[in-house]
Amino acid sequence: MTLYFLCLILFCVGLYGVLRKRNLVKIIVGLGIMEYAMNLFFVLLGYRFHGRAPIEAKDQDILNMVDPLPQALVLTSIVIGLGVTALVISIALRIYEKYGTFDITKIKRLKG
Amino acid sequence: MIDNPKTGMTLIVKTITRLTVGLIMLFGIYIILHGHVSPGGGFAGGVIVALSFVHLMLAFGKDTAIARISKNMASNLESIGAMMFLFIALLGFLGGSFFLNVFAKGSPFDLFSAGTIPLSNIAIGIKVGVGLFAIFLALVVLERSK
Amino acid sequence: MNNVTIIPFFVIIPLAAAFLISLVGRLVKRSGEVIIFTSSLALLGFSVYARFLLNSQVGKIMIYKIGGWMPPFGICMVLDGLSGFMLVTVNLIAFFVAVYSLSYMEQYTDKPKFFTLFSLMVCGMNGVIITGDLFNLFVFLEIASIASYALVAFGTEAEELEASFKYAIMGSVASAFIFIGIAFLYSFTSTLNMADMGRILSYKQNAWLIPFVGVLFLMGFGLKSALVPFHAWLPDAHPSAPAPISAMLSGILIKTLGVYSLIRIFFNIIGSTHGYLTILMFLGVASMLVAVVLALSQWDLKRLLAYHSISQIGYVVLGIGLGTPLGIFGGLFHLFNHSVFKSLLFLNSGAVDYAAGTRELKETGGLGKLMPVTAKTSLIASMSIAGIPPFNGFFSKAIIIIACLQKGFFGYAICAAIGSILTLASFMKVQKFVFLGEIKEKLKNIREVPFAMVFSMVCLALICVFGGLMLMPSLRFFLDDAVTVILKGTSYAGIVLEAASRQ
Amino acid sequence: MELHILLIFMIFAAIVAIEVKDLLSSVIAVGAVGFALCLAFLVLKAPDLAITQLVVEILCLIILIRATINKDLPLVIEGRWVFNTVSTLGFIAVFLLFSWLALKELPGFGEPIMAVVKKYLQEGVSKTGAVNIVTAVILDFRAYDTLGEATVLFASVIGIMAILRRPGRKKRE
Repeated sequence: MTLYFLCLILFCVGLYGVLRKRNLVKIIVGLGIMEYAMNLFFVLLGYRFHGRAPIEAKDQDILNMVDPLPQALVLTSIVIGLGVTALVISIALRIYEKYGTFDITKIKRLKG
Repeated sequence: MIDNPKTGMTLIVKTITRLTVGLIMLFGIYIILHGHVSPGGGFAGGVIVALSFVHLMLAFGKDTAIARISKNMASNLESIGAMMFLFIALLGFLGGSFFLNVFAKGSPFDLFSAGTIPLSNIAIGIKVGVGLFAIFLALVVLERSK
Repeated sequence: MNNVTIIPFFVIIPLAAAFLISLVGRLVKRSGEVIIFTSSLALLGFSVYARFLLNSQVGKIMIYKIGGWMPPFGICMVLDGLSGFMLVTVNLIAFFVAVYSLSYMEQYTDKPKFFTLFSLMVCGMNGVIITGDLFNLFVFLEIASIASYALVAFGTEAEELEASFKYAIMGSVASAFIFIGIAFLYSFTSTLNMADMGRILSYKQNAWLIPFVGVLFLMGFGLKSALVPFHAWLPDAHPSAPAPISAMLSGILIKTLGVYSLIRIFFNIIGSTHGYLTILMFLGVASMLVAVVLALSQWDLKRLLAYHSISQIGYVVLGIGLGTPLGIFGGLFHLFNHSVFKSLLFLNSGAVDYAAGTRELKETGGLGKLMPVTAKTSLIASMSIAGIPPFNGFFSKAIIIIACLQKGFFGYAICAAIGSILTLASFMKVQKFVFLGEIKEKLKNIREVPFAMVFSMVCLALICVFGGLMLMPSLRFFLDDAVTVILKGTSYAGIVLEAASRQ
Repeated sequence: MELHILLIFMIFAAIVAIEVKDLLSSVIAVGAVGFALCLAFLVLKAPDLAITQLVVEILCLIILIRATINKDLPLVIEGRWVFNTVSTLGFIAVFLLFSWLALKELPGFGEPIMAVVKKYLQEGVSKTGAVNIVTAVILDFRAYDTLGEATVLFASVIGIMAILRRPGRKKRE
């Protein structure tokens, strides 16, 4: 419960960065933090006390594993996050090439 | 290293890289192949393979890396990897359903087991490895050509 | 191999097309064009066929179990009245836009990449529509979004890159909210299948969780569909894209990713309560009025159209938010009509841009004589969007207004009428400045656009003219079945699970 | 307990990453968050995720550092956005308040319901042959998701190559 809440605070730190920072790299960093937080949140939801990693072993009981489904979904989500981050970085680099700055206030459309 | 692309980094870095880059790539391939019996899988292994190329490029400059795999070739290989995965999915129709695991499952804990899963891992590994390398190459080429 | 085998091909075809184009597009000349034309034609054929096939099914629902796993354990695809309706809409517009872009994209370099991304976008939208699994919906939503971020920046000019950056950031924030919402729902119900989730939610008690998740989804999908408090990215992103992509984005992307997903989740999974419907109606009316007022002061043709997209989405959301059969019917009908005429308008603006090289209203004029087809089709589309009687826009707007009156929301009905009048005003401005008046000196020697572009515009204009025929009893099943799915609400769960065990 | 420490460390590192003036420091701080996340995955018994997160983090850091190095490092000027900042903070406060209320109704930490998943655990090995249940889920039970995931990466690779190509338009004649 406290862990979930801390995780959402981390999410909000990222959200704050995305919404309020005036620098393209800072915005990307904020986005990355949001992605970390949401991945961690989902994995936290699947943790089980005294559980073990969801890999079968010959001499172990089957049913005391942690929930493997959130892990599978978060694997997907990490890759999606990587794709988005790389795409956004490449856009930011092209913008830098055009304007010579990462500062939003000097780029006309991104104001406001 | 950005100022002088021909030479790359210092001799120490180059020597270490020469020793380790093969090992890193081998480790990536190991992770891809053992995805169904141990942690890891196509994505993690693919990223490690991509990192081995990136490692090479950072140490020796981009020409050395491009000599091994060019951007067009990377792009084509990626499409082939994606097609392979789709093809594995379509193989399921042999058994009657999209994405059905049609092959024999074999015995658990073996390397050759789990039907189509290792094949999918290989397809994803190829795709991710060359795809991410293509991204990196495109970004570096952009920086150079300014 | 039975009837339901058709369903996965809505994803397989565009996916295979995308992979093939990126592989052979550079090597074989013109292969990209051939593949994109064939695949989008096939998709259109398949979607119409699937829609008719649906009529012969028990309960008008088709389930495809991927990998043969039963629904709560594997992913299933669900084709019901609503998905069938959306599939036909998406693939219809995608086909005409694909034909149009065969000629239009000559202005840009590297056409194979464009067609690859276009195919991926269509794949993402089809995937969102037919999936029956909540996380799968998220994945395909991301495919469509990422392809569209890249397509917005396809021209690689400064303003396109900026618009794309803004769009990508807003879109990713929206995705993050949706993901958190899915995480909450998964933890609460321990399933990801939409039907199973609906079943569990219907008996599990909670006070704050579902409203909170509802707000998360409302923010997420509201951002994707650009409802008014979340609309800031759209007027930049849609005009910056190449014209065919603007048509796709405004015509179908915001509806598929935004409105359709919103409907599916709010009506079929969470269950629509009075509170959600009120919020939806309020957002709808706000979008309708705010955006149309902003549109009046625009001088860039595509930017003006983009503001109208927000405004028209407002009508759709208002209709659906009413929650009555007639209101939902009007909302969905308007969704279809708006896809057609807004795509047509963006294609027109692309044609003007292609021929005249500008889309500033102050720099054009008198193009009507030089580009007769573009002028006439654009007149038809303008009258449709403004709700002039014989065209399709009139019927859907009239139905929404009548539904408002029926339920006693006189204020909303008046707002809808005012919005319609303001729309008419702003499109009279477009007609006056672009197609009527004196020809500017430097635009003297422009010609009508190539055949492929003319073909798409004429076909879409014909759909605008005859769109009202969909109200005829023999064709009404197309909309009626979609309305039925929404009205059945959370009994969706029972229907899907029952059909899954049967098929 | 170690999770609490890791999370608090991550929050501090994230705040540093957001607030520090120098871009390179910011990127390195976000790297710290990423590696802490990797450790958290290990503690949470998710080795697959830990490996993936680690390598993805390395790649992201290399790309981000190359993007920011040798570039001007402008001081991020702020000050006249007081109203906006306050309203953003207000929104975040409301968000956190309601999320607190909603979180109370979730099953407690460490006790997931695992209704559907039970079947994966029981039949995963016999039905798919894969010992690693996460792999069994992503490549068999939910392989369609993985196709989508591969497609996302494919889309972003093609998108990046499209964005970075030049020239973007042919010259008008």
